[in-house]
Amino acid sequence: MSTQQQQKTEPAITPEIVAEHGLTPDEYQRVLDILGRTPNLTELGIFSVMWSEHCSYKSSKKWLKTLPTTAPWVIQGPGENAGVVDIGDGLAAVFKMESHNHPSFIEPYQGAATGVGGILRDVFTMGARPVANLNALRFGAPDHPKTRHLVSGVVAGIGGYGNCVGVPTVGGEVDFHPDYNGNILVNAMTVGVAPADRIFYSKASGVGNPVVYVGSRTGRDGIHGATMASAEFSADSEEKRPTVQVGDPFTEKLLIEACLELMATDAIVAIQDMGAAGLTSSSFEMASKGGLGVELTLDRVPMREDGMTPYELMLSESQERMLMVLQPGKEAMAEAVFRKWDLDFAIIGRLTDTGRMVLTWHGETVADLPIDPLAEAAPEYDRPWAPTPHQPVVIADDVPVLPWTEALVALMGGPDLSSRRWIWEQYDHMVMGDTVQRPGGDAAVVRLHGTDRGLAMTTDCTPRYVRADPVTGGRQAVAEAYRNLTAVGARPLAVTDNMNFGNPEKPVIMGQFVGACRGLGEACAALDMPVVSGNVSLYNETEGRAIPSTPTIGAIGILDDLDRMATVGFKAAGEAVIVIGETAAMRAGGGWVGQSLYLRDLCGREEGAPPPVDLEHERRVGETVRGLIQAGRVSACHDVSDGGLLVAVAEMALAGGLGVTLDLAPATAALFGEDQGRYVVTVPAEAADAVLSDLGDLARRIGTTGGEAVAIGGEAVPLADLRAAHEGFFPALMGDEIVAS
Amino acid sequence: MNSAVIVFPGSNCDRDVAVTLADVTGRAPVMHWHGDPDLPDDLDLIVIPGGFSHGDYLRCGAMAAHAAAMAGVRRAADRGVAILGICNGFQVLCESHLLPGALMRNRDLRFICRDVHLRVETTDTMFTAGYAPAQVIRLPIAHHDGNYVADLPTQCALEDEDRIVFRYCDAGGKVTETANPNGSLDNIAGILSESRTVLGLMPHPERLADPRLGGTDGRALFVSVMEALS
Amino acid sequence: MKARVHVTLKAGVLDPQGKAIAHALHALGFDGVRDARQGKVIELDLEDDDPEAARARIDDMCRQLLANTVIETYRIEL
Amino acid sequence: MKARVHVTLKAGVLDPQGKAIAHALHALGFDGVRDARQGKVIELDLEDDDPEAARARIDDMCRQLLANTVIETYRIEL
Ligand SMILES: Nc1ncnc2c1ncn2[C@@H]1O[C@H](COP(=O)(O)OP(=O)(O)O)[C@@H](O)[C@H]1O
Ligand SMILES: [Mg+2]
Repeated sequence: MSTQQQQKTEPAITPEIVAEHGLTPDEYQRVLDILGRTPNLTELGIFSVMWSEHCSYKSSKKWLKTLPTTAPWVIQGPGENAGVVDIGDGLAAVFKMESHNHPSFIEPYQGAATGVGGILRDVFTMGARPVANLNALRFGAPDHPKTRHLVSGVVAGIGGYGNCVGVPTVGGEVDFHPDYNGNILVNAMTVGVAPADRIFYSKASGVGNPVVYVGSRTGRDGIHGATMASAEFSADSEEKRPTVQVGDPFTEKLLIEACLELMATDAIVAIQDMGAAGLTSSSFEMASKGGLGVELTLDRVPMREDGMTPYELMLSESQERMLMVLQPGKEAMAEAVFRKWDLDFAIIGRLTDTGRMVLTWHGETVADLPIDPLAEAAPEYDRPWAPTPHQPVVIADDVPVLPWTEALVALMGGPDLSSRRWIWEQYDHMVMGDTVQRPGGDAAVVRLHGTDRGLAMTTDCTPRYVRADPVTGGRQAVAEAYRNLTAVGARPLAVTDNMNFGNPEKPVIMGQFVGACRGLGEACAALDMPVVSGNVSLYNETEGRAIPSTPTIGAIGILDDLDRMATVGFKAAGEAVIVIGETAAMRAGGGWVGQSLYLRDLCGREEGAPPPVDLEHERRVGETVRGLIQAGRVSACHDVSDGGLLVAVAEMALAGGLGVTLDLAPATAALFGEDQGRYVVTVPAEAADAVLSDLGDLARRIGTTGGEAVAIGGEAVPLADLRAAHEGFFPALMGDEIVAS
Repeated sequence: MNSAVIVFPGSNCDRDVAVTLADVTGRAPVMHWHGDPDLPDDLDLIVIPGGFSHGDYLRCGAMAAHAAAMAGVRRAADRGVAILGICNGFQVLCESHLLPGALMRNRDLRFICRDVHLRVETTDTMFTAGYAPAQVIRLPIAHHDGNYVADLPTQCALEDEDRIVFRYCDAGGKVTETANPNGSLDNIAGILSESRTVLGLMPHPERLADPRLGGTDGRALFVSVMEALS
Repeated sequence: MKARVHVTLKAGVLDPQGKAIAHALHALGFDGVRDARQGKVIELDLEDDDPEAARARIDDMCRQLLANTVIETYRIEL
Repeated sequence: MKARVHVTLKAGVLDPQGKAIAHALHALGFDGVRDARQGKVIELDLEDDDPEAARARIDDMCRQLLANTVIETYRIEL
């Protein structure tokens, strides 16, 4: 198609077209002010993606700015493709989490797969070799007609991509709740490792330097994906289906190897993956960060389909593509590397000093936009928000008492606490030969290749706490991540956050967001885990009903000596079982039942204030536990979270294949209350007294390992029964669901 | 002992097995690019590693079987050089007809990554001489297409010629249907060529060859080869 | 009664397998392969014997299970 | 020129995908599916225009790459 034809067929810009592009009349007026003329369709498309919620963070920016982001070990905080922290010995960990919620609901296999592909690119763009993937998943009720299909497709998609690329998927979390029925969450996290002094950034520099496109060809994939991720879901969203992208993990693997090979040279000035909003946001951001202009010759972009237009090229979300600025004269060498890996390579433009983005198509200018004004004028909203009303504290005595044996089996075999083996066995969690702690424990541990040190990693959030009290829930998500890292003996370093919320234009939802940010921020500050990267996904609603607010936290920590790593399972019979971290207030209160799984799943009451999180206490207990692990004084360690103390102990028993006799009164609130800031450890019998006397009031012995059951008083649940319930849930749910591929 | 690991686009256990080889033999293997037909001629062992060569598109191992380097592997095999195909490597060897049969999609259609028990069915090979006869070992599998099939004459030949090296079994060494993770014919997890110098297996011995990773049952395989060849 | 369902990717949807096949054919020296796409065929052996009823049922099967209508189209052959 | 290659499992080779499909159809309430088998179709877009020469070339492609003749058969459609 000739340029003229193409421009002739371009529609005139009407208010409808503006609205279809997700721009408000106000925002469109700003476009007119900046340009001093009417934009053409390509230009309008560029504005629409750059100013979408997804790319501009217009509703969330104000609050994200309040999060703590610095520490002496932070090399790069938010603002780049991923966060970077110094992990010693000249190495840096590079990590981030990102959502792919809407695409995964529409096409679970490809949606989840391309989510993994996208987050991997964010990490290797910065020069890091990806060493681990994690995923935090939220599905609707297990018995909802769509759930099985979604679980099957999402899990197969995550595995299909990660397994092929050869990066182990080592951890994550899964929740079910009916309020995710129409809007599931798929949050994917990648952790990579790079030499600390060879991190690559997206800031362009050097007027005249070539702008180079590498990777897969551009097709009409996911055009409008970024705007789709910013608009509320409606029942007719089925029609948006053809916009889902198909991932090609094989090409991604080649892209990783080729990029890392080129990164070992001095050819690259700046590099940026093409994620949401593809070529538009990658070129725009590189130029904008460098305070430069950019000129792109769009007809040089490698294309997969005939008849593509500049509009489509700029908005396509085809996967497995990267944009780079090279040192002059390095083009041939770079091209040879990409050709060796069978990847497309094209010089599509150059940097200029005009401060403008100029796009040409067969010799004609098809867009000409000022970069700084567009970036600076990006809308930023201070949306009205309403604080979340406080929930009453649920009185323990008001909660129905079920026999503890039945309650334990029901919880351990229920949707939220049952074993996730069915999921993680579909993920290659061992490839790369460094997985020291596989899925199933508190945090996964991946050895730093060729050393005796390890990175620990986890994802955590308890959405029912957040919904009931976003400040407490925000704190708790960080505190639980801190605890999971601590429980393996790691020193927590930093977090990435993935904020999944409903429609921010509703004050109640915005209030949840504001509260969660406050809680996260307080916890990150108190626990010395700055936020180094993150992602915001808003408008997670179906027919006006919002998901439970879900600020997922991904966190990493460092283990300086893998010989001093703790695991969950009981190790030997006759050892002392000790709970660490109970406060006098907890003892006096008898156990916090509000928002507990016991109350929700067994009594059908999702209510009350969530357990408070005392950050100072959290830190003190965490340091104590880490000290014990690092001193080699405990033989197993597990934090107490969902389900409470008895569930934690039962998980340790199952993991070790060894029973336990507890010296506790079988009081419901004490056994199943979800008071925070607690760990359970085991200590060899002869060393128990010393540990107890060292810890004083912070620790209490609650039992002894041994036997083949979890026993309290005269009653016992055989481990075999517990295991059958625990391992049985997922296979029973998913049994004959056909596998997506 | 001199070894080489063939690297295809999409191989992803190449480094893992190289680490094990370097550790066991004290000498790093040559990492040999798939497009190069000329393998070093002093090799004692060639490993075709796990992964997703060419994305496992079309059929696992089908495209890799035609790589230039595979011509070199074939020549080396004819000379009696030991060849070890692990997981995707096993699939490549079947597609190259260096081993008989084929590997199809797992019975339950899902990718499976877990430790399995294997019974050592023969120790009459340089790969398993270091194990005890009928020893039960634990190794990880991680595959989508490990369901071994072969026609009846092939199956009989494998059996009669003592060329079945590993079978999936339970912890006690019993070869049962429930211990079969992928539907493989006769619980077959690994087989030999007629010459007994080419071994293909689905489980990953290199993944449990380091105590830090939770076990060392795979290490004996590499030690056996090294002892047989040096 | 035998029936065949042909499932193919919609036009414009990336087909990594097809791409790889074309590439591999080229590498094997088969020139002149402009493009390759891979689809699947599902052969069903049905108890039905009324073609019209069967077609309607198979159409249901396709939409519910055999084809992923987000990215694939299907064609029924009786 | 367009060509289609149909690759199917040989009779007697157990087809896990087909079996799963039959099972899943049954679970969805579609009775009377006696059997299901899954095969592949590879659509080629070729520069050739002589059907006879093309057929011979495609036959080569099948034997070398597109089908695994240990377990599969193929049929070429021009
Ligand atoms: N989607 C998933 N992918 C991989 N591993 C998972 C997934 N969900 C849960 N797991 C693993 O299962 C174990 C239990 O998860 P969870 O109950 O969320 O742990 P915790 O309560 O300690 O945070 C962890 O090791 C976790 O990494
Ligand atoms: Mg935990």
